[in-house]
Amino acid sequence: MEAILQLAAANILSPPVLFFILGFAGSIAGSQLTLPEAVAKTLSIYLMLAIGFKGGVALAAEGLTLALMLALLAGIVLSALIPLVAFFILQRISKLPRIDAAAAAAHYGSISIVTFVAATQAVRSIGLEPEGFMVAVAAAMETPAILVALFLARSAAKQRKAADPDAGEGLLQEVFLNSSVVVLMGAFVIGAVTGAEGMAAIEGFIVVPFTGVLCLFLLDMGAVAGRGMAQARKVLDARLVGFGLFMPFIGAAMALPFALIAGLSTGGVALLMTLAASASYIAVPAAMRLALPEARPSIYLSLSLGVTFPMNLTIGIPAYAAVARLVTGG
Amino acid sequence: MEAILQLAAANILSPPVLFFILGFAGSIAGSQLTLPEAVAKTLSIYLMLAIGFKGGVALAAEGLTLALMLALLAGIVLSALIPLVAFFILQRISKLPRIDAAAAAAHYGSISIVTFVAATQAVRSIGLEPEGFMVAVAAAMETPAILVALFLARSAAKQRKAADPDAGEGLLQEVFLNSSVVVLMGAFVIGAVTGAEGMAAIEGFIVVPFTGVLCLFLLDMGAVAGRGMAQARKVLDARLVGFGLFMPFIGAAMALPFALIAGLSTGGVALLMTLAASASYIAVPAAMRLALPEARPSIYLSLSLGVTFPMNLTIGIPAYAAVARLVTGG
Amino acid sequence: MEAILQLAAANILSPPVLFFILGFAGSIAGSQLTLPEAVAKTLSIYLMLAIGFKGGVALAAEGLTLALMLALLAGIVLSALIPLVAFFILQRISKLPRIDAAAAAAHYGSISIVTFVAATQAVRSIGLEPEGFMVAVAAAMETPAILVALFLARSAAKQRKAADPDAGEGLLQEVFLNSSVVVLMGAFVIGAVTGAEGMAAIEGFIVVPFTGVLCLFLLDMGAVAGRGMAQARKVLDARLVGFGLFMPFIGAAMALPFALIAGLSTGGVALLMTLAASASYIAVPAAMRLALPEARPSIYLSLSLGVTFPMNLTIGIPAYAAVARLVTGG
Amino acid sequence: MKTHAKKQMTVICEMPVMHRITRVLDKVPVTGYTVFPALSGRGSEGTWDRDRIIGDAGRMVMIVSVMSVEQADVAIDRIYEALEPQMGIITVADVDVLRPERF
Amino acid sequence: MKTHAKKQMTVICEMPVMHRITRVLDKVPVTGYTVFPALSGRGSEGTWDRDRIIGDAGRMVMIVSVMSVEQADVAIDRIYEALEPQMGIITVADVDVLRPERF
Amino acid sequence: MKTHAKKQMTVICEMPVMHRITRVLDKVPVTGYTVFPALSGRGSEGTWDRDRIIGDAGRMVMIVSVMSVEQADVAIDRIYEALEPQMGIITVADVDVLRPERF
Ligand SMILES: Nc1ncnc2c1ncn2[C@@H]1O[C@H](COP(=O)(O)O)[C@@H](O)[C@H]1O
Ligand SMILES: Nc1ncnc2c1ncn2[C@@H]1O[C@H](COP(=O)(O)O)[C@@H](O)[C@H]1O
Ligand SMILES: Nc1ncnc2c1ncn2[C@@H]1O[C@H](COP(=O)(O)O)[C@@H](O)[C@H]1O
Ligand code: NA
Ligand code: NA
Ligand code: NA
Repeated sequence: MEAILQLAAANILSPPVLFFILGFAGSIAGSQLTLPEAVAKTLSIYLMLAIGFKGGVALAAEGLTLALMLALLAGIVLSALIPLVAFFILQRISKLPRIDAAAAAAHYGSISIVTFVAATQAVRSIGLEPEGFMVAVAAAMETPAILVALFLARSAAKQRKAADPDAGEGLLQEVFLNSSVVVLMGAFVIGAVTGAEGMAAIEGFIVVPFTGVLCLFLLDMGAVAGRGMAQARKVLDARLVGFGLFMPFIGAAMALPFALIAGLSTGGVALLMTLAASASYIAVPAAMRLALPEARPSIYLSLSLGVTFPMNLTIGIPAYAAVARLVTGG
Repeated sequence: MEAILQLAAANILSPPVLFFILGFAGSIAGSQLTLPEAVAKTLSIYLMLAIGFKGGVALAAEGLTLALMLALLAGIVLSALIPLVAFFILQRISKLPRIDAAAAAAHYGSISIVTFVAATQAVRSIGLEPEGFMVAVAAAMETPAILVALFLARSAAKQRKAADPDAGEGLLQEVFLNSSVVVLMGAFVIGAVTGAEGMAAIEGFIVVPFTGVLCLFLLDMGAVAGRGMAQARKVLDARLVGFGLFMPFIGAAMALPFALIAGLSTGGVALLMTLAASASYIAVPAAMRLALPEARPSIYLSLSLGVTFPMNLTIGIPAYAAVARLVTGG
Repeated sequence: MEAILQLAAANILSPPVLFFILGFAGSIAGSQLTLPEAVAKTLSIYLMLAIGFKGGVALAAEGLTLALMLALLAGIVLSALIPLVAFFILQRISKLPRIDAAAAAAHYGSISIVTFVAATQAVRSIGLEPEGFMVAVAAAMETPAILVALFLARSAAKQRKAADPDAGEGLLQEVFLNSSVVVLMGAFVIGAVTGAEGMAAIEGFIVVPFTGVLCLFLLDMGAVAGRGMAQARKVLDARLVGFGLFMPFIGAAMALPFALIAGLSTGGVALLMTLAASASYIAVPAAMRLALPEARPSIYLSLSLGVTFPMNLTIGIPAYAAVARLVTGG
Repeated sequence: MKTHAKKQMTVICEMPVMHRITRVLDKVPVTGYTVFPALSGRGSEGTWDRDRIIGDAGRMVMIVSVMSVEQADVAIDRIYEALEPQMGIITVADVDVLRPERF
Repeated sequence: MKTHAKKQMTVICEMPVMHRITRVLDKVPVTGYTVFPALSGRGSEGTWDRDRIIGDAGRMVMIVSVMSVEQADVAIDRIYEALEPQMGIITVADVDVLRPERF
Repeated sequence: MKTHAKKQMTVICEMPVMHRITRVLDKVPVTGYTVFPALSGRGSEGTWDRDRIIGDAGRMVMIVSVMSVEQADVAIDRIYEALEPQMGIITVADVDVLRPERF
C-alpha cells in the first residue's frame, strides 16, 4: 500500500503531470493560456510519431512473438466489449437517452493516446520496460468501439443513409484512415524496419526532447480539460460524474485477465489496463458528429475530457501500474 | 572601457543577436520573412516555460532568501515608479496628449520578457550566474505599471464604466491572468518543486535547444521590430525617438540602487537593470486597447517595439551588464 | 553497379525517405494526415536556417576558395540554361501551349530546397563531406530561371504592365526577397561569422534534432506530393510524366561537367547534380501566378511536386551520388 | 461595368459535416465554393474556441458559394436535408457579380 | 423551401475588444454568433498583417451574428456604444435563413 | 440608430494576387479593407486545401472592403481589370453601416 502511495506521489510530482495541473488550474481560474490549434495538432502528431517509432524499434529487438498476436486480439476484443458494458451501466444508472448513452459508451471502448503516452513515460520512470508492440495494440483499439456504438444506437438513430447515399463515406474514412492510426502504425513499422540504426539517426528528435514536449502538450491539454470540467459541472449530474470516475477502473479490471493470458510483462499489463481505462476525445467525437448527430457532444466530451482524462492522468495511471506490479510480482 | 566594448562586441556577434539583426534588416528591405502567428506565440510560451523552470530549479538549489523578498519588492516598486517618471518626461519633452503619454509610460514600467531572456543568456555567456528568482521578479513587474497608467490617464479618459458595467472585467483578466504571468510563474513553481530531478527529465527540451530556439524567435522578432521601426519613422518625431532610446537608461539607473540594496549578485543586478529598462509590447498594449482606446497604438507600439526593444537587445544589455560588473566588482 | 544498388537501398530505407513514403501512401489511400500550414512553413524555415548555418560554419573552416566563385557561377549558368533545354524538349514532345511550357520549364531551372537538404543528409550518411558553400550555390540558383522563363513566355503573355504600372513590383519582391533566399543566405553568413563557437551555442537546436525534424517535414511533404501525383494522373499525359521523370537526369548530366570544372569534391558534385535535377514548387509557382497567370498551375505543380520531387527523393539522389563517386573516384 | 444578380449561400457548420455539405454542392452542381475557418462562437450549446477544443467536433467553418437563382433553389432543399440534424445555420443573400460566365 | 428574412450583423473589431461586443450580443439576447480571424488589412492607421504584429492589439476579427429585425434594432445601438471609441466597422445586411426556429 | 447605405465589395482571389487587388483599392481610394484566409475550396481547377498545398499559389483569400456607391463604381472596373486573367470571384452587396464618417 505504501508502495502504491509512493508511486502515486511520484507520478503527481513528475513535470508532465504538474504541467497538466498548471493548465487545468489556470483554465479554471480563467486564464487564456492555450497553445494555438495548429501547434497542439502538431504536438500530438509528434507524440504519436515518437511513441510509434520507439515501439517499432523495441519490436525489432524483441522479435515477433505470440504475445503480440494475443495482445492485439485482446485489445480488439476489449475495445468491442467495453462499450457494451459502459452502455449497460449508463442505461441503469442514468436517464440518458439511448443515443447519448451509446455515443458516450463508444468513447470508453476507444482510447486516449495522450493517456497512453503519459502511462508509458510513467511506467518507464519506475524501471519497467513495456513491450514495444503495445503501440500496435493502442492503434488496434481505436476503432472497434465506434462500430459497436453504431450498432447500439441503430434503432434510435434515423435512417440517414436514405437521404444521402454517400453519408457513410466520410464516416468510414474518419474511422479507418484517421491520422492518429496512420502516424502511429506508420512510425511503428518504420521503427521496426530501421531498428537501432534508425533510432540513432533520429533520437535527437524523438527521445532527447520527448518528456519536455509532453509537458508543453499536457499544459495545453490541462487547459482543455479544465474547460471540459467546467462544462461537466453544468451538463453532468452526480451519477454521470461518478460513471466518468469509475468506468475507467471497470475497463482496467476487464483488461487485467486478458493481459495476463497474453503473457504481457508488468509494464505491458499496466499499459493494457491504461488503454482499456482511457476514453477517446478526438477520433470518436468526430465520428459521432457524423454518425449520431443527435447525441449531445456536451455530454460525451465533458465525460471523457473533463472527468475521465484528468482522473486517469493523476490517479488512474499509478493505480494501474501498482496493480500490475502486485499481480505480476514485477 | 575596453572591457565594455568587448562585451558589446561579443553580444552583437552572438547568434541570437545576429538573427535578430537579420530579421530586422530583411524586414526593412521588404522581405516577407516572418514566422506564422501560431508558431511565434508558441515559441514565446516555450521561452517563458524554459526560463521559468530554470529559475525555479535554481531557487530550489539556493533556497528562499531575504534577497528574494527584497528583489520582488524592488521590482514592484520600480514597475510603479518608472511610469510616473516616464510620464513626467514625456509631458515635458513632447506635445503628446495626456492620454497618449500615460499609455506610453505604462509600457516602460512593465517589462519585455524576450529582452529578459536574451539578457539572461548574455549574462550567462560571460560567466555570471544570476539568481534563479529573477524570473519571479520579472513576473511581478508585468502589471503594476498598468494600474499606474490607468490612474495617470483617468482624468483624460471618458467614463466608460457607465456605458458597460462589465467593461472592467476583460481588463482585469487581461492584466492578472495574462498567459505570460501564468506560464512564467507556473513553470517557476514546478521547477522549484521538482528541482534537479525535474531538470534531468526535461533538459533535453528546455536546455539543449534553448539558444537555437531563441535565434529563431529573434529572427521573427527582428522582422516585427523592423516593421515597428518603419512605422516609428512616420509617427514619432526626434524627441520621441530620443525618449525611446534614453528612457531605458533612466529605468536601468533607477534600478541600480534597488538592486544593490536587495543584495543581488552581479548577474542579478544586470537583470534587474534590464527589466527596468525594457518596455512591454504584448501585455500592456492589449490592456491599453481596452482601457484607453483613445490612446494611439501607433505611438506606443512604435516606441517600445521599434525603438526601445532593438536598442536594448543590441546596446542596452551589454551596457547594463558592464555597469553591473563595475559597480559590484563582479 | 552493386554499390549503386546498395546506395539506393540505404537511401530508401533511411527514416526520412520512409516517412516521405508513409505520407505519400497515406495521402493516396485517402488519409487526412498533414501538418497545419503554419507548422509546415516553420519547419521549412527551420531546415533552411539549419542547413544555411551549417554551410556557413563549414565555409569558415574551409576559407573562401576559387571553387566557391566557380561553383556560384556554375549554379547561375545552370539555372538559366536548364529552362531553355526544358522548354525546347517540352515543345518537341508535348502539345503544351507555349506559355504552359515556359512556366513548367522555369521550375526545372530553379531548385527544391527540401531535395537539397535530403541530398545533403544522404551524402553525409555515406561519409562524404560536401563543401559548405553549396548552400550559397543553392540560393543563387533559385531565381535566374524565373527571369529566363519570363523571357521565353513574353511573346505569348499579354502586356499586363499597361494595365497596372506597379504589377511588376510584387513580382520582383517575390523573386529577389523571397524568404527562403533571405533565411538561407542570412543563416549562411551568420554561420560563417560565428563559426565553431556559434555552432557550439546552437547545435542543440540545428544539429541534434535535425534528421528527426526532416522526417516529420517529409511526412507532410509526402502527403502533399501524393496529392500532387493524384492530380498528375488527371492532367498529365504519358509524355509529360516521362518529362517529369527524365528531365532531372538531363539537368544532372548538364551539371556534371560544371561541377568537375569547378573542382568540387565528390559530395559537392553530387549536390550540384541534385540542385540541377530538382524542380522548384514554392518560389517559382508563386512568381508564375503573378507573371504568367494564364499558365495552368495544375500542369506545373503536378509535374514538379507530383512527379519530379518523389522521383528525386527516392531514386534520383542515390543515383547522382553514385555517379559522382564513379566520376571523381571518391 | 454591368453586374449580374446571383445568390450567395452561406452555411456555418461543424468541421466533420463539411464534406457532407460540399458533396451536396458538387451535385447541384455549383461552379465552386470556398470554406473559411472560424475562431470561436456561441450557439445553443454554449461557447467554443478553436484553441480550447481538441479534435474537429464542435469546430465550425463557413462554406460560401455563389450561384444562380436556379441553382440556389435546388441547393437550399438539399442542404436543408443534409444539415437537418446538425448544429449550424444557413443563409442566402443577394449579391451582384462580375464575370458571370464563371457561375 | 420557404426562407425567412433576418438581419446579419457584422462587426470587424480588434481582438481585445471582441469580448466586449460578444457580451453585448449575449445581452440582447441573440441566439448565437461566430467569430472569424482576419489575416491582414488597412484602415486609417495604416496596414497590419497577422504574422507581423505580436500580441492582440491591432489584430482584427469579424463577428457575425444572424438575428431578427427586432434584435437587430436593439443590438445596433448597444454595439455602437461599445465600439464607439474603438477602431473597426459595423455593417448590417439582409439575409434569408432556413430553420427560422434557430434565431 | 440611423444606418447608411454602402456597398460591400468582396474579392476571393489567390494569395500572390492579393497585393495587386489591395493596391487597386488603395488608389480608388477606399478607407480600408480586411483580408480573411480561406481553408479550402473548389473551383474550375478542382479542390484545394490549405494544409495540402505548399507555397502561396492556389491559396485563396477573401478581401472585404466597405465603400460608398461612388467608390464602388470606380473600384469595380479596376478590380475587374486587375483580376481578369486570374482565378477567383468578385461580388458586390448592399449593406447598411453605422459610423458613416469612417467610409
Ligand atoms: N445566430 C447565429 N449567428 C451566427 N452564428 C451562429 C448563430 N447561431 C449559431 N451560430 C454558430 O453555430 C454554432 C452552433 O450553434 P447551435 O447550432 O446553436 O448549437 C455556434 O457555436 C456558432 O458558431
Ligand atoms: N472600409 C473598410 N472595409 C473593410 N475593413 C475595414 C474598412 N476600414 C477599416 N477596416 C478594418 O478595420 C481596421 C481598422 O481600421 P480603422 O478603424 O480605420 O483604423 C483595418 O485595419 C481594417 O482591417
Ligand atoms: N462560385 C463560387 N463560390 C465561392 N467560391 C468560389 C466559387 N468559384 C470559385 N471559388 C473559389 O475560387 C477558387 C478558384 O476558382 P476558379 O476561378 O473557378 O478556378 C476556388 O478554389 C474557390 O475557392
Ligand atoms: Na478505453
Ligand atoms: Na521596464
Ligand atoms: Na533545377
